[in-house]
Amino acid sequence: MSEACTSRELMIYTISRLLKGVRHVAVGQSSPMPAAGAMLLRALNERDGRERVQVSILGSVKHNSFTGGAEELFDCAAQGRLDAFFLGGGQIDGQGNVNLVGTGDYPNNPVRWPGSFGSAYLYFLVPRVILFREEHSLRSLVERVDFVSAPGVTDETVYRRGGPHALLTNAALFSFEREAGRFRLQSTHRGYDWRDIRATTGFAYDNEQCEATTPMPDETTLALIRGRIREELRECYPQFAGNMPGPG
Amino acid sequence: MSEACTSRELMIYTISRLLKGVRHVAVGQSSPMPAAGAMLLRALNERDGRERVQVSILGSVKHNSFTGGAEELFDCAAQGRLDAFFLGGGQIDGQGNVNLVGTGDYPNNPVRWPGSFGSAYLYFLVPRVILFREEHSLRSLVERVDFVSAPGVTDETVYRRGGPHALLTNAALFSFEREAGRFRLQSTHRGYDWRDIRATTGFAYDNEQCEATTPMPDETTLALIRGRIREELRECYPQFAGNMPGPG
Amino acid sequence: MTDFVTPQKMAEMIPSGCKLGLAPDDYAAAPGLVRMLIDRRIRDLHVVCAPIGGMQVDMLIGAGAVATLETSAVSLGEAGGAPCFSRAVRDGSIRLRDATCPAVFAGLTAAEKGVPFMPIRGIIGSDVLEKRDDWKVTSNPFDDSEKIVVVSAIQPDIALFHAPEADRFGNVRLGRRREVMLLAHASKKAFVTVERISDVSLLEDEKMAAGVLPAIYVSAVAQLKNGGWPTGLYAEYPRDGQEVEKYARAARSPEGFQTYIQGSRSAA
Amino acid sequence: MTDFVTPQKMAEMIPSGCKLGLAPDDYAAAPGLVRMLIDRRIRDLHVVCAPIGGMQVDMLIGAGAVATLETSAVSLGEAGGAPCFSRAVRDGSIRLRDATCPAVFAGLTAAEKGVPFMPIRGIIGSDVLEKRDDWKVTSNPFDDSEKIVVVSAIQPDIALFHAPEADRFGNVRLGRRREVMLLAHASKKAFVTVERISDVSLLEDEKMAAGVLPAIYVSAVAQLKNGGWPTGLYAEYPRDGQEVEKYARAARSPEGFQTYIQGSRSAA
Repeated sequence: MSEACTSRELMIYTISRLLKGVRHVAVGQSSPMPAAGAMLLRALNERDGRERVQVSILGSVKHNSFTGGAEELFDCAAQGRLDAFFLGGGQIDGQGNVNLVGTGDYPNNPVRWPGSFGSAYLYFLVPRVILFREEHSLRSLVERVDFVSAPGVTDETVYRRGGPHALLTNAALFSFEREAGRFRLQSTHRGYDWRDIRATTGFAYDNEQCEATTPMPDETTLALIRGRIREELRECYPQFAGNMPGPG
Repeated sequence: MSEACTSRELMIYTISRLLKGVRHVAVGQSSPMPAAGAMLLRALNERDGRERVQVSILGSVKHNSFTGGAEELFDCAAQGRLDAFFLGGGQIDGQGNVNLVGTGDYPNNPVRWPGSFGSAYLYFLVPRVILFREEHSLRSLVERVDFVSAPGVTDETVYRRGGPHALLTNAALFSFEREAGRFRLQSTHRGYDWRDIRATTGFAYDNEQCEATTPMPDETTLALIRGRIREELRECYPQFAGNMPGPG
Repeated sequence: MTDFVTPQKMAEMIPSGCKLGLAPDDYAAAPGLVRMLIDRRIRDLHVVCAPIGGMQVDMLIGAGAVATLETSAVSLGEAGGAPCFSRAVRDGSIRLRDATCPAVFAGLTAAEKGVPFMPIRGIIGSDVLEKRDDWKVTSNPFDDSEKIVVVSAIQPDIALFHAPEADRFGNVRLGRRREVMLLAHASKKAFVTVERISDVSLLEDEKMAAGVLPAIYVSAVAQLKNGGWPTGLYAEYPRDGQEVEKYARAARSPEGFQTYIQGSRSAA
Repeated sequence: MTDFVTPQKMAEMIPSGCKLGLAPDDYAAAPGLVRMLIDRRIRDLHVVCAPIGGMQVDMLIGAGAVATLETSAVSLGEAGGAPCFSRAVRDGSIRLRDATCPAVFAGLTAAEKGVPFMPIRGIIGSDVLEKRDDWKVTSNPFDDSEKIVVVSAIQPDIALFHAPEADRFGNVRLGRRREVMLLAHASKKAFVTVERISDVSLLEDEKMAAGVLPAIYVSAVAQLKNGGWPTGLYAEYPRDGQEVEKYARAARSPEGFQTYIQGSRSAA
């Protein structure tokens, strides 16, 4: 019997489930778990003879289908050739707004994060944007972000075909309802119930008293994560891969 | 004693003179004489230890400093990295307007030429545009072109740093006076005098009674044209090169 | 994602009425494939030349396959003017959208970047601008005193071209012919005929990868050896000038054109 | 056209007050060269990150060399946030022009194409837009009902980056890192440090040429072996994660930063 599924492994598996059906998924800088989730979907589809998934990892030499430089990702999204992408966020609010810049007042934010990266663009053009934030707390999931790097919803004078699809943390999974502009609790991870989520989420959302539990990977999927996926991650995320459970 | 300088060789030599001082000259499709003139300047500068001339021949593999596709020529011009270019024209008029589309009324022109190529753009952005038209006649050099592919002059609401520099035919050389928006006769080629030019030019120009004769290439320059330049031309213009005088 | 098909099948996959983007002569649709399109009596094409056309375009026009032609020029190069094109212009049998090369690139770049328009310098004062209802003069939003042209995005349904090499994953090597890459990025689909198909991924060699069109843009690949004949294939083999001359002479009359097309079919 | 110089000379050729364009981390200015800029007390730089910055940018900020920073992000990757950057933001000692990656590319593309602005989708509703006076919301000239952002051209005075290889003619191989090509096209000059200098022209091999920046854009080349240390060089060698971690820890305090810069000088 192998070591039990870790919280990170559950998130990696959940990401692979959220990506089901995509043909092309891209993963930005500094995103080892989203990268692992995309790689896992690719591996599972290969194993099960389902459709081929194109995975484009920014910063990778091996897992990179682009040849036109970093701008190709954005062009590709604009052309409708990219189905899914990930955004993090120091703060995420109940309207799906994302803050990657910092807390407090701009420009002299007392806490400053790296910056908005491509969020203000990709959020409009990629159909399935998965919000990913490990920390589930009143600090990270707020009523209203201090700075909008990328807005969750937009009026009809602006071209938009993309936006938030789901929000995944280390405690729960939400879906995003675009019409309503609100999140809906889908499931809580093992070890958490709906009260924990309510107590640690700073914004209002639907289906508060959700009783569903996030599905866990089976043994063979877990073995895939600990074997092939861990190896594939090493190129771009040697430290992260080194800290994962796995052989050797 | 070698064969006397042909009319084409005189034009090639004259082009090299008109290009003096340029660092980068590009030559469009179907332009063997401009290509030869640019190559000649490059060869003469090499011989005499003068500044290196970058020659970019569109359609060439060997004489091509671009790596970004056909659009790089236009970008390069817009960036100010291109000093000289050539335009032909089924019709050229006294204001420097160029017609590469056809005679009579558009769109069903009774005589249709290939089209405007990049003229409507490069004429604005390349400082030294040399108009080149072998045929010197009332048909080609007209008072007013039937269709303006590219205008010779522009008002100050439009960005323009380029424009006509000279007009070279098989009979004469004109300069263009940008302030006045008019041509000025500079010299007539051997075998023509100013009366011939006046009688075969459809537009008004300055210095009508010009007595200067277009300088001829010396023997060593002629040998360079018939040797190295003819060889360099073969790649893109095998027929033209084959019809030039030269060894073998 | 990329289908590997026969040239015949590829010709069948191009429907009448579509917007067809063609690369310049020495990377353009394989003339043999163009002949297949003519054989199946394709009609009502909106041909976009990126940015100029040659013998392939002239053949399509001669065969009555073209409704609209968007181009900066059509020419047979050293063999002179394009005879079917000139005739169609006189007859008014095609709808013309004359352009200038960088404006075609700007329109394709707009499609590549997913924006509805691109600004472009120059052009103002040209009659080309007067004839285009999809180009406009506007002012620079950061300097009202400057007039500037904007052109609409150009998104072909299908980009069709001939290239040296694909791999079995659908990646296609274009080398430094970046305008062909631009055309493929801008188009909904790319159909590519190639000289050869490599078993090894063309992306494996990092030095070469920059010149490779990734498979995500390539809908179909067909192998067609010497497919560039007679117009040539850049950096691979030159044009067959005599054959293009022969075409130019024949196509001076509609009858001559028909005879050429029928007579040369077997050679294709 | 291209000058071949020592890294020291190249550092001297970059004046205080210039607009300096930097490629991302794994192709960015060689950290050793950045240290030479710091040693000669360069000041008042307007740094443009194309489109994000890493340790190099953090070092320049820490040394007080940066007046204005235009970027989509500054990060040390796996080593976390950029400490000198965060401190300078809090102190208000740099003027910030926050951006989003594709808007930086759009601004560089405008400069590459010689137009004053470029349209770009998205961004509306982002506070990034609110803070930029060189971006505007306008309407699509072909459809008044659509609002769209336009960004100004970005033309750095000097693009500075580290690449695997140049040839003795001044051509530089960038491979598929096309955003570095864009940065060089958009900038007035490009200064490049390289691992090695080839005697054979990099344009000779047609398969490789697509990934080569032609010498016409390259003002100066300096050889600097292992110049990418410790941030790495794409497709050549990885980052030295321990060293970047060491920097990240040291730079948490201004004193620690000074000690790191002085202590590591000999290693460069």
